[in-house]
Amino acid sequence: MATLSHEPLDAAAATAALQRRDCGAVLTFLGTTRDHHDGRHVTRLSYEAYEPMALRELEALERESCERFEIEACTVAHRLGEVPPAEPSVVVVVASHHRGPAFDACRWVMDELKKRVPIWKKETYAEGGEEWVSGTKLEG
Amino acid sequence: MATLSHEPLDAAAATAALQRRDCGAVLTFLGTTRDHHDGRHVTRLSYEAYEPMALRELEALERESCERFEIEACTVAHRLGEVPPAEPSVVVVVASHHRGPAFDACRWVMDELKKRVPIWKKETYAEGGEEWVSGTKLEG
Amino acid sequence: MQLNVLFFAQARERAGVSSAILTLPEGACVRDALDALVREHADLAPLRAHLAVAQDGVLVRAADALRDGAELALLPPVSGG
Amino acid sequence: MQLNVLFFAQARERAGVSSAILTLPEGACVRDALDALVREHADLAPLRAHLAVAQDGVLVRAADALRDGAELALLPPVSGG
Repeated sequence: MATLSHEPLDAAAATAALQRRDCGAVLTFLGTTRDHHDGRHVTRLSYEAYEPMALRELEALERESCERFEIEACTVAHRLGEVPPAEPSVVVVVASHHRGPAFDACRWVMDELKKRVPIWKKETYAEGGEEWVSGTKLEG
Repeated sequence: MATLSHEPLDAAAATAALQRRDCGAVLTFLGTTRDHHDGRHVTRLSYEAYEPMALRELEALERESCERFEIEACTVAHRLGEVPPAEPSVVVVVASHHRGPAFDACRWVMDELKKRVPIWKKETYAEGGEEWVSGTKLEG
Repeated sequence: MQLNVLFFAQARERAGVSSAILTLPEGACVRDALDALVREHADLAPLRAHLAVAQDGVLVRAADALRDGAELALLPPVSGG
Repeated sequence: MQLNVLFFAQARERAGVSSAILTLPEGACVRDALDALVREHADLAPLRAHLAVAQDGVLVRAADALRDGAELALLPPVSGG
Protein backbone atom coordinates (compact mmCIF):
# COMPACT_ATOMS: atom_id res chain seq x y z
CA MET A 1 0.00 0.00 0.00
CA ALA A 2 1.45 3.36 -1.04
CA THR A 3 2.11 5.92 1.66
CA LEU A 4 2.79 9.65 1.83
CA SER A 5 3.96 10.58 5.30
CA HIS A 6 5.10 13.64 7.19
CA GLU A 7 6.65 11.34 9.81
CA PRO A 8 9.91 9.36 9.53
CA LEU A 9 9.54 6.32 7.27
CA ASP A 10 9.92 2.94 8.96
CA ALA A 11 11.93 1.02 6.40
CA ALA A 12 12.36 -1.98 8.69
CA ALA A 13 8.61 -2.37 9.13
CA ALA A 14 8.01 -1.95 5.40
CA THR A 15 10.58 -4.67 4.70
CA ALA A 16 9.25 -7.03 7.35
CA ALA A 17 5.73 -6.62 5.96
CA LEU A 18 6.90 -8.13 2.68
CA GLN A 19 8.85 -11.09 4.07
CA ARG A 20 6.70 -13.98 2.94
CA ARG A 21 7.10 -17.72 3.14
CA ASP A 22 6.66 -18.03 -0.62
CA CYS A 23 9.22 -15.38 -1.62
CA GLY A 24 12.96 -15.89 -1.80
CA ALA A 25 13.92 -12.26 -2.30
CA VAL A 26 13.01 -9.01 -0.57
CA LEU A 27 14.73 -5.89 -1.87
CA THR A 28 14.51 -2.57 -0.04
CA PHE A 29 15.64 0.68 -1.60
CA LEU A 30 16.11 3.72 0.61
CA GLY A 31 16.57 7.07 -1.06
CA THR A 32 18.30 9.00 1.69
CA THR A 33 18.86 12.72 1.89
CA ARG A 34 22.40 13.85 1.18
CA ASP A 35 24.12 16.77 2.80
CA HIS A 36 25.89 17.68 -0.44
CA HIS A 37 24.57 18.39 -3.94
CA ASP A 38 26.63 19.68 -6.87
CA GLY A 39 29.38 20.72 -4.49
CA ARG A 40 27.13 22.70 -2.19
CA HIS A 41 26.53 21.88 1.45
CA VAL A 42 22.83 21.20 2.03
CA THR A 43 21.58 22.05 5.50
CA ARG A 44 17.89 21.40 4.96
CA LEU A 45 15.84 19.31 2.59
CA SER A 46 12.11 19.34 2.27
CA TYR A 47 9.52 17.73 0.06
CA GLU A 48 6.13 18.93 -1.11
CA ALA A 49 3.52 16.97 -3.05
CA TYR A 50 0.22 17.30 -4.80
CA GLU A 51 -0.89 14.68 -2.35
CA PRO A 52 -3.98 13.00 -3.82
CA MET A 53 -2.43 12.76 -7.28
CA ALA A 54 0.97 11.69 -5.91
CA LEU A 55 -0.63 8.95 -3.86
CA ARG A 56 -2.55 7.68 -6.86
CA GLU A 57 0.65 7.64 -8.94
CA LEU A 58 2.52 5.73 -6.23
CA GLU A 59 -0.32 3.21 -6.12
CA ALA A 60 -0.13 2.93 -9.91
CA LEU A 61 3.62 2.23 -9.66
CA GLU A 62 2.98 -0.55 -7.15
CA ARG A 63 0.35 -2.10 -9.38
CA GLU A 64 2.23 -1.69 -12.66
CA SER A 65 5.47 -3.08 -11.23
CA CYS A 66 3.61 -6.28 -10.32
CA GLU A 67 2.24 -6.48 -13.87
CA ARG A 68 5.53 -5.76 -15.64
CA PHE A 69 7.86 -7.93 -13.56
CA GLU A 70 7.76 -11.37 -12.00
CA ILE A 71 7.30 -10.02 -8.50
CA GLU A 72 4.73 -10.80 -5.83
CA ALA A 73 4.44 -7.46 -4.05
CA CYS A 74 5.70 -3.89 -4.10
CA THR A 75 5.20 -1.03 -1.65
CA VAL A 76 6.30 2.57 -2.02
CA ALA A 77 6.43 5.19 0.74
CA HIS A 78 7.50 8.80 0.31
CA ARG A 79 8.14 11.27 3.07
CA LEU A 80 7.00 14.90 2.89
CA GLY A 81 8.08 18.00 4.75
CA GLU A 82 11.56 18.37 6.17
CA VAL A 83 13.83 15.30 6.04
CA PRO A 84 17.04 15.39 8.12
CA PRO A 85 20.29 14.22 6.46
CA ALA A 86 20.77 10.44 6.13
CA GLU A 87 17.07 9.73 6.73
CA PRO A 88 15.08 8.11 3.94
CA SER A 89 12.84 10.30 1.80
CA VAL A 90 11.61 7.28 -0.14
CA VAL A 91 11.37 3.56 0.61
CA VAL A 92 10.58 0.97 -2.07
CA VAL A 93 10.21 -2.68 -1.07
CA VAL A 94 9.79 -5.50 -3.59
CA ALA A 95 9.25 -9.19 -2.84
CA SER A 96 9.65 -11.91 -5.44
CA HIS A 97 10.32 -15.61 -5.85
CA HIS A 98 13.65 -14.99 -7.56
CA ARG A 99 16.00 -12.08 -7.11
CA GLY A 100 16.44 -10.90 -10.71
CA PRO A 101 12.95 -9.45 -11.12
CA ALA A 102 13.16 -7.78 -7.69
CA PHE A 103 16.19 -5.78 -8.82
CA ASP A 104 14.59 -4.91 -12.16
CA ALA A 105 11.28 -3.89 -10.60
CA CYS A 106 12.78 -1.82 -7.79
CA ARG A 107 14.98 0.10 -10.21
CA TRP A 108 12.03 0.67 -12.56
CA VAL A 109 9.85 1.99 -9.75
CA MET A 110 12.50 4.53 -8.74
CA ASP A 111 13.07 5.63 -12.35
CA GLU A 112 9.33 6.07 -12.90
CA LEU A 113 8.77 7.74 -9.55
CA LYS A 114 11.21 10.48 -10.51
CA LYS A 115 9.38 11.08 -13.80
CA ARG A 116 5.74 10.61 -12.91
CA VAL A 117 4.93 11.55 -9.35
CA PRO A 118 4.08 15.17 -8.45
CA ILE A 119 6.58 15.60 -5.61
CA TRP A 120 9.12 18.41 -5.34
CA LYS A 121 12.36 18.69 -3.39
CA LYS A 122 13.81 21.92 -2.08
CA GLU A 123 17.34 22.31 -0.81
CA THR A 124 18.63 24.98 1.57
CA TYR A 125 22.35 25.66 1.43
CA ALA A 126 24.92 26.44 4.13
CA GLU A 127 26.24 29.25 1.90
CA GLY A 128 22.75 30.74 1.95
CA GLY A 129 19.91 30.50 -0.49
CA GLU A 130 17.52 27.71 -1.33
CA GLU A 131 16.49 26.04 -4.53
CA TRP A 132 13.90 23.65 -5.93
CA VAL A 133 15.91 20.79 -7.35
CA SER A 134 15.71 20.77 -11.13
CA GLY A 135 13.43 17.96 -12.18
CA THR A 136 11.50 16.34 -14.96
CA LYS A 137 8.47 17.85 -16.69
CA LEU A 138 5.42 15.64 -16.22
CA GLU A 139 4.14 14.19 -19.50
CA GLY A 140 0.46 13.37 -19.94
CA MET B 1 32.20 -6.07 7.77
CA ALA B 2 31.24 -9.56 6.65
CA THR B 3 29.40 -11.78 9.09
CA LEU B 4 28.59 -15.47 9.44
CA SER B 5 26.04 -15.98 12.15
CA HIS B 6 24.10 -18.81 13.75
CA GLU B 7 21.64 -16.24 15.11
CA PRO B 8 18.88 -14.41 13.19
CA LEU B 9 20.27 -11.67 10.95
CA ASP B 10 19.31 -8.13 11.86
CA ALA B 11 18.66 -6.59 8.45
CA ALA B 12 17.38 -3.33 9.93
CA ALA B 13 20.58 -2.78 11.90
CA ALA B 14 22.71 -3.67 8.87
CA THR B 15 20.77 -1.13 6.79
CA ALA B 16 20.91 1.59 9.43
CA ALA B 17 24.67 1.11 9.76
CA LEU B 18 25.08 2.15 6.12
CA GLN B 19 22.80 5.21 6.14
CA ARG B 20 25.31 7.99 5.68
CA ARG B 21 24.98 11.72 5.21
CA ASP B 22 27.02 11.55 2.02
CA CYS B 23 25.06 8.74 0.35
CA GLY B 24 21.79 9.08 -1.50
CA ALA B 25 21.00 5.39 -1.88
CA VAL B 26 20.98 2.43 0.46
CA LEU B 27 19.90 -0.88 -1.03
CA THR B 28 19.21 -3.93 1.12
CA PHE B 29 18.78 -7.39 -0.34
CA LEU B 30 17.30 -10.15 1.81
CA GLY B 31 17.53 -13.69 0.58
CA THR B 32 14.72 -15.30 2.53
CA THR B 33 14.03 -18.98 2.94
CA ARG B 34 11.11 -20.29 0.93
CA ASP B 35 8.78 -23.03 2.01
CA HIS B 36 8.54 -24.39 -1.54
CA HIS B 37 11.21 -25.51 -3.99
CA ASP B 38 10.58 -27.19 -7.34
CA GLY B 39 7.04 -28.02 -6.26
CA ARG B 40 8.03 -29.63 -2.97
CA HIS B 41 7.02 -28.33 0.42
CA VAL B 42 10.12 -27.45 2.45
CA THR B 43 9.73 -27.84 6.21
CA ARG B 44 13.31 -27.16 7.23
CA LEU B 45 16.25 -25.32 5.72
CA SER B 46 19.73 -25.29 7.08
CA TYR B 47 23.08 -23.92 6.01
CA GLU B 48 26.59 -25.15 6.58
CA ALA B 49 29.84 -23.36 5.72
CA TYR B 50 33.57 -23.83 5.63
CA GLU B 51 33.59 -20.89 7.95
CA PRO B 52 37.06 -19.32 7.76
CA MET B 53 37.15 -19.56 3.96
CA ALA B 54 33.52 -18.42 3.57
CA LEU B 55 34.18 -15.40 5.75
CA ARG B 56 37.25 -14.47 3.73
CA GLU B 57 35.26 -14.79 0.50
CA LEU B 58 32.45 -12.61 1.87
CA GLU B 59 35.04 -10.00 2.86
CA ALA B 60 36.52 -10.22 -0.65
CA LEU B 61 33.04 -9.61 -2.12
CA GLU B 62 32.62 -6.50 0.03
CA ARG B 63 36.01 -5.18 -1.04
CA GLU B 64 35.73 -6.06 -4.72
CA SER B 65 32.23 -4.62 -5.02
CA CYS B 66 33.59 -1.25 -3.81
CA GLU B 67 36.37 -1.45 -6.41
CA ARG B 68 34.14 -2.50 -9.32
CA PHE B 69 31.21 -0.16 -8.77
CA GLU B 70 30.74 3.46 -7.75
CA ILE B 71 29.58 2.58 -4.25
CA GLU B 72 30.78 3.76 -0.87
CA ALA B 73 30.17 0.69 1.28
CA CYS B 74 28.95 -2.89 1.15
CA THR B 75 28.26 -5.39 3.92
CA VAL B 76 27.31 -9.05 3.57
CA ALA B 77 25.94 -11.29 6.32
CA HIS B 78 25.05 -14.97 5.94
CA ARG B 79 23.21 -17.08 8.44
CA LEU B 80 24.21 -20.65 9.25
CA GLY B 81 22.35 -23.53 10.84
CA GLU B 82 18.60 -23.81 10.66
CA VAL B 83 16.69 -20.86 9.16
CA PRO B 84 12.89 -20.78 9.62
CA PRO B 85 10.72 -19.92 6.59
CA ALA B 86 10.54 -16.23 5.62
CA GLU B 87 13.62 -15.35 7.66
CA PRO B 88 16.68 -14.04 5.82
CA SER B 89 19.55 -16.41 5.16
CA VAL B 90 21.58 -13.62 3.56
CA VAL B 91 21.58 -9.84 3.85
CA VAL B 92 23.53 -7.59 1.48
CA VAL B 93 23.54 -3.83 2.05
CA VAL B 94 25.08 -1.34 -0.38
CA ALA B 95 25.37 2.42 0.05
CA SER B 96 26.22 4.77 -2.80
CA HIS B 97 25.91 8.37 -3.92
CA HIS B 98 23.61 7.43 -6.82
CA ARG B 99 21.22 4.53 -7.04
CA GLY B 100 22.34 2.90 -10.30
CA PRO B 101 25.64 1.52 -8.96
CA ALA B 102 23.90 0.30 -5.79
CA PHE B 103 21.59 -1.92 -7.86
CA ASP B 104 24.47 -3.17 -10.03
CA ALA B 105 26.74 -3.89 -7.08
CA CYS B 106 24.11 -5.62 -4.94
CA ARG B 107 23.10 -7.89 -7.81
CA TRP B 108 26.77 -8.68 -8.56
CA VAL B 109 27.49 -9.56 -4.94
CA MET B 110 24.58 -12.04 -4.85
CA ASP B 111 25.60 -13.60 -8.18
CA GLU B 112 29.20 -14.01 -7.00
CA LEU B 113 28.20 -15.23 -3.55
CA LYS B 114 26.34 -18.13 -5.11
CA LYS B 115 29.39 -19.08 -7.19
CA ARG B 116 32.31 -18.39 -4.86
CA VAL B 117 31.46 -18.84 -1.22
CA PRO B 118 31.72 -22.30 0.41
CA ILE B 119 28.24 -22.43 1.92
CA TRP B 120 25.74 -25.26 1.42
CA LYS B 121 21.98 -25.38 1.82
CA LYS B 122 20.02 -28.45 2.78
CA GLU B 123 16.26 -28.78 2.44
CA THR B 124 14.00 -31.16 4.35
CA TYR B 125 10.67 -31.95 2.69
CA ALA B 126 7.20 -32.47 4.10
CA GLU B 127 6.87 -35.56 1.90
CA GLY B 128 9.95 -36.92 3.66
CA GLY B 129 13.58 -36.92 2.66
CA GLU B 130 16.17 -34.20 2.59
CA GLU B 131 18.53 -32.92 -0.04
CA TRP B 132 21.53 -30.67 -0.47
CA VAL B 133 20.42 -28.06 -2.98
CA SER B 134 22.24 -28.54 -6.27
CA GLY B 135 24.82 -25.82 -6.57
CA THR B 136 27.82 -24.51 -8.46
CA LYS B 137 31.24 -26.13 -8.49
CA LEU B 138 33.86 -23.80 -7.03
CA GLU B 139 36.47 -22.75 -9.59
CA GLY B 140 40.01 -21.85 -8.52
CA MET C 1 -16.83 29.05 -15.26
CA GLN C 2 -14.90 28.87 -12.06
CA LEU C 3 -11.79 26.82 -11.35
CA ASN C 4 -9.96 26.15 -8.12
CA VAL C 5 -6.28 26.59 -9.00
CA LEU C 6 -3.55 24.94 -6.91
CA PHE C 7 0.05 26.15 -7.12
CA PHE C 8 2.94 23.85 -6.16
CA ALA C 9 6.64 24.33 -5.41
CA GLN C 10 8.16 27.07 -7.62
CA ALA C 11 4.70 27.92 -8.98
CA ARG C 12 3.43 28.48 -5.45
CA GLU C 13 6.39 30.65 -4.53
CA ARG C 14 6.23 32.68 -7.76
CA ALA C 15 2.48 33.21 -7.50
CA GLY C 16 2.77 34.01 -3.80
CA VAL C 17 -0.34 31.92 -3.10
CA SER C 18 -1.01 28.21 -2.82
CA SER C 19 -4.50 28.40 -4.28
CA ALA C 20 -6.81 30.81 -6.06
CA ILE C 21 -10.22 30.95 -7.67
CA LEU C 22 -10.02 31.61 -11.41
CA THR C 23 -13.03 32.76 -13.40
CA LEU C 24 -12.99 32.15 -17.16
CA PRO C 25 -15.54 32.38 -19.99
CA GLU C 26 -17.45 29.22 -20.95
CA GLY C 27 -15.48 27.08 -23.41
CA ALA C 28 -12.10 28.09 -22.05
CA CYS C 29 -9.21 25.66 -22.44
CA VAL C 30 -6.08 24.97 -20.38
CA ARG C 31 -4.08 27.49 -22.41
CA ASP C 32 -6.62 30.21 -21.55
CA ALA C 33 -6.24 29.42 -17.87
CA LEU C 34 -2.44 29.67 -18.08
CA ASP C 35 -2.72 32.96 -20.00
CA ALA C 36 -4.94 34.38 -17.29
CA LEU C 37 -2.74 33.13 -14.47
CA VAL C 38 0.43 34.57 -16.02
CA ARG C 39 -1.34 37.91 -16.50
CA GLU C 40 -2.26 37.92 -12.83
CA HIS C 41 1.07 36.56 -11.55
CA ALA C 42 3.78 37.88 -13.88
CA ASP C 43 6.51 35.91 -12.05
CA LEU C 44 4.97 32.71 -13.38
CA ALA C 45 5.93 33.64 -16.95
CA PRO C 46 9.50 32.17 -16.92
CA LEU C 47 8.14 28.91 -15.47
CA ARG C 48 5.23 28.55 -17.90
CA ALA C 49 7.01 26.43 -20.52
CA HIS C 50 8.05 23.99 -17.81
CA LEU C 51 4.67 23.58 -16.17
CA ALA C 52 2.45 20.57 -16.46
CA VAL C 53 -1.22 21.00 -15.65
CA ALA C 54 -3.60 18.54 -14.03
CA GLN C 55 -7.37 18.90 -14.07
CA ASP C 56 -8.96 17.00 -11.18
CA GLY C 57 -5.73 15.04 -10.79
CA VAL C 58 -5.33 14.06 -14.45
CA LEU C 59 -2.68 15.62 -16.69
CA VAL C 60 -4.17 17.75 -19.47
CA ARG C 61 -2.79 19.54 -22.55
CA ALA C 62 -2.98 23.16 -23.60
CA ALA C 63 -5.95 22.69 -25.92
CA ASP C 64 -7.99 20.50 -23.56
CA ALA C 65 -11.31 21.88 -22.39
CA LEU C 66 -11.81 22.98 -18.81
CA ARG C 67 -14.72 21.85 -16.67
CA ASP C 68 -16.61 24.27 -14.47
CA GLY C 69 -15.75 23.63 -10.83
CA ALA C 70 -12.63 21.61 -11.62
CA GLU C 71 -9.43 21.65 -9.60
CA LEU C 72 -6.55 22.85 -11.77
CA ALA C 73 -3.04 22.13 -10.49
CA LEU C 74 0.14 23.84 -11.77
CA LEU C 75 2.93 21.27 -11.56
CA PRO C 76 6.56 22.34 -12.03
CA PRO C 77 9.13 19.71 -13.07
CA VAL C 78 9.03 16.98 -10.43
CA SER C 79 11.97 15.95 -8.27
CA GLY C 80 10.73 13.33 -5.84
CA GLY C 81 12.75 10.38 -4.64
CA MET D 1 53.14 -36.31 5.13
CA GLN D 2 49.99 -35.75 7.13
CA LEU D 3 46.96 -33.74 6.18
CA ASN D 4 43.93 -32.71 8.18
CA VAL D 5 40.97 -33.35 5.86
CA LEU D 6 37.66 -31.54 6.33
CA PHE D 7 34.46 -32.90 4.76
CA PHE D 8 31.53 -30.59 4.09
CA ALA D 9 27.85 -31.07 3.21
CA GLN D 10 27.36 -34.11 0.94
CA ALA D 11 31.04 -35.01 1.30
CA ARG D 12 30.65 -35.09 5.08
CA GLU D 13 27.52 -37.21 4.91
CA ARG D 14 28.98 -39.62 2.36
CA ALA D 15 32.25 -40.01 4.28
CA GLY D 16 30.37 -40.32 7.55
CA VAL D 17 32.91 -38.08 9.26
CA SER D 18 33.52 -34.34 9.31
CA SER D 19 37.29 -34.59 9.54
CA ALA D 20 40.07 -37.16 9.26
CA ILE D 21 43.85 -37.40 9.31
CA LEU D 22 45.25 -38.54 5.97
CA THR D 23 48.82 -39.85 5.63
CA LEU D 24 50.42 -39.73 2.18
CA PRO D 25 53.92 -40.25 0.81
CA GLU D 26 56.12 -37.18 0.35
CA GLY D 27 55.51 -35.43 -2.97
CA ALA D 28 51.80 -36.35 -3.09
CA CYS D 29 49.44 -34.07 -4.98
CA VAL D 30 45.75 -33.21 -4.60
CA ARG D 31 44.76 -36.05 -6.94
CA ASP D 32 46.60 -38.53 -4.74
CA ALA D 33 44.69 -37.31 -1.71
CA LEU D 34 41.35 -37.70 -3.51
CA ASP D 35 42.34 -41.18 -4.69
CA ALA D 36 43.13 -42.20 -1.13
CA LEU D 37 39.95 -40.65 0.28
CA VAL D 38 37.74 -42.37 -2.29
CA ARG D 39 39.46 -45.70 -1.53
CA GLU D 40 38.70 -45.20 2.15
CA HIS D 41 35.17 -43.80 1.68
CA ALA D 42 33.69 -45.47 -1.39
CA ASP D 43 30.50 -43.37 -1.18
CA LEU D 44 32.55 -40.31 -2.13
CA ALA D 45 33.19 -41.72 -5.61
CA PRO D 46 30.00 -40.38 -7.30
CA LEU D 47 30.71 -36.94 -5.84
CA ARG D 48 34.37 -36.80 -6.80
CA ALA D 49 33.98 -35.09 -10.18
CA HIS D 50 31.92 -32.36 -8.52
CA LEU D 51 34.26 -31.64 -5.64
CA ALA D 52 36.48 -28.61 -5.33
CA VAL D 53 39.42 -28.84 -2.97
CA ALA D 54 40.96 -26.12 -0.83
CA GLN D 55 44.36 -26.37 0.81
CA ASP D 56 44.60 -24.08 3.83
CA GLY D 57 41.58 -22.18 2.55
CA VAL D 58 42.82 -21.68 -1.02
CA LEU D 59 41.36 -23.60 -3.96
CA VAL D 60 43.84 -26.03 -5.53
CA ARG D 61 43.87 -28.22 -8.65
CA ALA D 62 44.40 -31.95 -9.02
CA ALA D 63 48.10 -31.68 -9.89
CA ASP D 64 48.96 -29.13 -7.17
CA ALA D 65 51.43 -30.28 -4.53
CA LEU D 66 50.30 -30.87 -0.98
CA ARG D 67 52.04 -29.41 2.04
CA ASP D 68 52.73 -31.46 5.13
CA GLY D 69 50.40 -30.38 7.94
CA ALA D 70 47.98 -28.59 5.63
CA GLU D 71 44.21 -28.45 6.05
CA LEU D 72 42.52 -30.00 3.03
CA ALA D 73 38.82 -29.22 2.56
CA LEU D 74 36.48 -31.19 0.28
CA LEU D 75 33.93 -28.71 -1.07
CA PRO D 76 30.83 -29.94 -2.92
CA PRO D 77 29.04 -27.53 -5.29
CA VAL D 78 28.06 -24.49 -3.25
CA SER D 79 24.50 -23.27 -2.72
CA GLY D 80 24.68 -20.32 -0.37
CA GLY D 81 22.40 -17.31 -0.56
